Amino acid sequence: MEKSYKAPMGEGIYEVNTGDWRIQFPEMDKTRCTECGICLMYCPVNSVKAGYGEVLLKNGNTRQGLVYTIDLSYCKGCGVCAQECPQDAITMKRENKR
Amino acid sequence: MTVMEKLAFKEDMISPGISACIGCNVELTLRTVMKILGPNTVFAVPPGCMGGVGVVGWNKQSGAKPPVFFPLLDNTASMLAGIRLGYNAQGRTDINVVAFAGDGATVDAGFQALSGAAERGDRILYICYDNEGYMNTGYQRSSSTSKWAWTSTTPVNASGGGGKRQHKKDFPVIMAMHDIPYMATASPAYIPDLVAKVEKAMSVTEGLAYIHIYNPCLTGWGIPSDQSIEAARKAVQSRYFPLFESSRRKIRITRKVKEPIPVKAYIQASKKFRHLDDEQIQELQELTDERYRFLEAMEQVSQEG
Amino acid sequence: MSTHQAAAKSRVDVMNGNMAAAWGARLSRPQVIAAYPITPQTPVVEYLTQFFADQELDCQMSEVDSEHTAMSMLTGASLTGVRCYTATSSQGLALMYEPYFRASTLRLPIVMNIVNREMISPQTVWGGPQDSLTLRDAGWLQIYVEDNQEILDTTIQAFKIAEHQDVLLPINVCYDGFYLSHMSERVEVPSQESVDAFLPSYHSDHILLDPDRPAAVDPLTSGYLLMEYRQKHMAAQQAALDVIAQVHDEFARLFGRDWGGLIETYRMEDARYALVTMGSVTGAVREVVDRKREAGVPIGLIKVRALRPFPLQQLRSAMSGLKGYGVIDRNVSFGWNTGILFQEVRSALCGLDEQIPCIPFISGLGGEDITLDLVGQAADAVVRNTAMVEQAQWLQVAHEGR
Amino acid sequence: MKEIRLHGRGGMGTVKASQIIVYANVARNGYGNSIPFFGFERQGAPVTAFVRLDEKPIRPKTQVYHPDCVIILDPTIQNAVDVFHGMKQGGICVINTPERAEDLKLPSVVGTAAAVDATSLAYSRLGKAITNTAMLGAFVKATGWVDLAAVVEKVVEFWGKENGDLVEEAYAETVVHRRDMT
Repeated sequence: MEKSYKAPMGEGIYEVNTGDWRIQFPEMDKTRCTECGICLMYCPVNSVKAGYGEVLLKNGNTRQGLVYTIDLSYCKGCGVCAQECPQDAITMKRENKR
Repeated sequence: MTVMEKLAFKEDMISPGISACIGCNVELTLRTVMKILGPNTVFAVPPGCMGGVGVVGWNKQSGAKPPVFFPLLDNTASMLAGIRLGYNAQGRTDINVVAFAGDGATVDAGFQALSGAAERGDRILYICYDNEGYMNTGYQRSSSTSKWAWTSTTPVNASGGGGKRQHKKDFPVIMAMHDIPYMATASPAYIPDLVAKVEKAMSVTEGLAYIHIYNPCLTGWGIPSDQSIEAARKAVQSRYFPLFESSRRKIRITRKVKEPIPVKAYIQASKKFRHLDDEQIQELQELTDERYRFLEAMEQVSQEG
Repeated sequence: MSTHQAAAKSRVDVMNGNMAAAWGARLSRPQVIAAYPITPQTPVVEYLTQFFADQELDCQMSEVDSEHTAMSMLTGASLTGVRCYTATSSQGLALMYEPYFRASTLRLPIVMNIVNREMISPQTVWGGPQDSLTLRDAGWLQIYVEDNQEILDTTIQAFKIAEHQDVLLPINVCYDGFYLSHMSERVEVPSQESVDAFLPSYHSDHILLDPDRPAAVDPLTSGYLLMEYRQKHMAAQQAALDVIAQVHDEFARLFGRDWGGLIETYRMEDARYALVTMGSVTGAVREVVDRKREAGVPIGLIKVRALRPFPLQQLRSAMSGLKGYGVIDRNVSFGWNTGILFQEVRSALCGLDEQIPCIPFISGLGGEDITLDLVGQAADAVVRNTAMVEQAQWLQVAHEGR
Repeated sequence: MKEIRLHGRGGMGTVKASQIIVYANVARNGYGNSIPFFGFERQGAPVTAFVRLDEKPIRPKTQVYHPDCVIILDPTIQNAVDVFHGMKQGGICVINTPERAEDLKLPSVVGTAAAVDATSLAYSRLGKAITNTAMLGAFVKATGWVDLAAVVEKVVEFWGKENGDLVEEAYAETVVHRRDMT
């Protein structure tokens, strides 16, 4: 049952399924990605996630560091990540669910 | 923790799905700031874009994880000051008491409340996201709107005349001149700088800290969504919106722009300036140069003092 | 504590109404005070800041930039669950309108004395409850008092009424500017100990901003839910009828002073006529009622203390069967050509079977004196009258060339 | 019930004097109210205050229209205000004047005249012409309605011993003249 309040209060998280807004989506090309994190830094909706893992270096070696992936759940498809990526490792693709 | 680790691993304090416009850099700014502030925070979101998109919530649900509320358009600072007093009365001094307010609620209707809180030294952290007008309600002008800009209340006629007839209020300097312990400007294009400034502001224990963030509005200004960060960046690169900070009137430019791009290169990104002729653009260039010179002079005075 | 004990611990002093209000606030131990001075309320702020400077008042004190800020600050403070107090007058209340309304719709039990003063124009600083009466529908409780002792006693009661779990609404204790605010008279000041025994500390859990219990305050809300909150708010106003009476009775038992609760009736037991009043004029009406009684006129007095909530049933039962009444208003209701209290009383009496002849009087605007002579004229007119008079009769002394 | 009206000028402490009369009556377990006439108080402008004293609670909060006693803190105030307006027949007039009480030209309504040169007394003792405390001494002498000791105690509390002494000195100096009412 819905909670009853004497005064206007809100508890629990209200969310909009903004993933449905998307008409294009970002696709990350890991062969170009240097795991710099710019995409995470600028993603307005926090759709870029990070975890520790092996980062492939240009010389073929690897190092431990942050690796980035895109979670499209709430991605609105703005294209900021693709625009800001210094390696041009992200491209915007037409959303095929529409 | 590195900045990237903070951004990657600090909890997102805002609902994962809010109705901000696609690409909105205010949404980015809010999520970033709130990650740094963390859960021991009470924050005010007055009527404006972030209130409108659901950050305070809908019906009986909240749009954020920490306590959040709507102040009135014009009393954000005074409500927060009261919240601080309420916590003081209970001996709870570690809570961040924060405003995340648009320019309308800050430089126009809320100015008296903010100025009063600054003068009294009320211990609050006030963040203004400046998108140069009442962008939530259809792009009406504010005193923070740039000169000559189109807004729905400073319209442009068929022959290209019109636009706002007055210059943008130089609000960061006005706040610095309140002698508050911390004042900074910031930009969503310079996230590490923004994070550092929020952290400095959080550490202020005596008085009010103020951060003024310049957020180009994609919908209201006519900017493609993927240019969200680039537009903000050009405002800084052109010196139109300089990044600086001030503590008790000591001013320091935190990002010196040695070789600025022309203001024209910045304003070309926005449709709201599309009708400007060369003379008007030149006027904006001169104002920009003048304000930057003023800032440099202030910085120099501060260093001498 | 018994009445005897409480009375024994009080002290007798002489003070003006503003000092009585400041003492009422001080004894109630507010945790946050934010106030801005305005004539004739200014001394309240001066007294409280002096108490604070003398370390006799343990609270958070803020000397704010306006009344708008004062009420906004208390709205914020109250949302953290602490007891809050302020006072204002007239234009200050008008400036406060926006956060004033909201303090009630957020259900915040803030206590505010209103030192009643006219609204300009013409330019004036003198008395009249036009300021607070105009805001009677902003959701606050409003009680109007008659003398300085009643200011002090009711201000203490106000906290207990406002913070009652069935009420949780802000409250105004209103008193006439200058006539009470600047009039000095004998006042008994209860001991801190006896007030502490009467008034428990405030704990909020109906609305709260607390990182340990995260929640949003005032999300955007659709109409159906707004209607739900309004219904609850109105129910709380109605519940306050009982609470005001209960708290009043408890206070009377403990401190030995009885102000009548929602309304006070004076010599109404066998009265055929009545004068209805509010505020400081009431004392003069008592005097006139006594004189008329000596002359054999069966007239009594009804003093309305609670204007919000409106004591509908109490008025009906007090006034049923009367042959006539008059209402003395120190204010106007534009568009009705009467005072505001008259409209309220007449509406209440619509529920009676009979129509009682009545006269709306307007007197004492802008701090003009409502003299015993004028009240006497009103009494005489009520006794003579047999009609439902709908146009205000203006009572004033001649002022040729003043 | 006794009703008193005080006439002075802004800066003389007229309103404060009216409050002290009430204090003194409350000190003997009586009641009283003191009501300043609600004008803008400015230095030198005429100021009026009203006092009621009784043994039981006082209900009217109105101005006093028919005083039993008028206290005139500054003799020149008579040029600006009709200080005897509405006075009760046989009332008491307490006046600050260098003239002798029996020589005063007063309307026939006045039954008792009490005179003291409060300005000179205040000036020599305080170095300024603030006459309210001296006139309180004169008022007590003329009426006997409140106790001198209670007045002195309050005056000392507000303004110190010098003013308290002034009350007593003025009390001693005041000449009370009961007028032939034929």
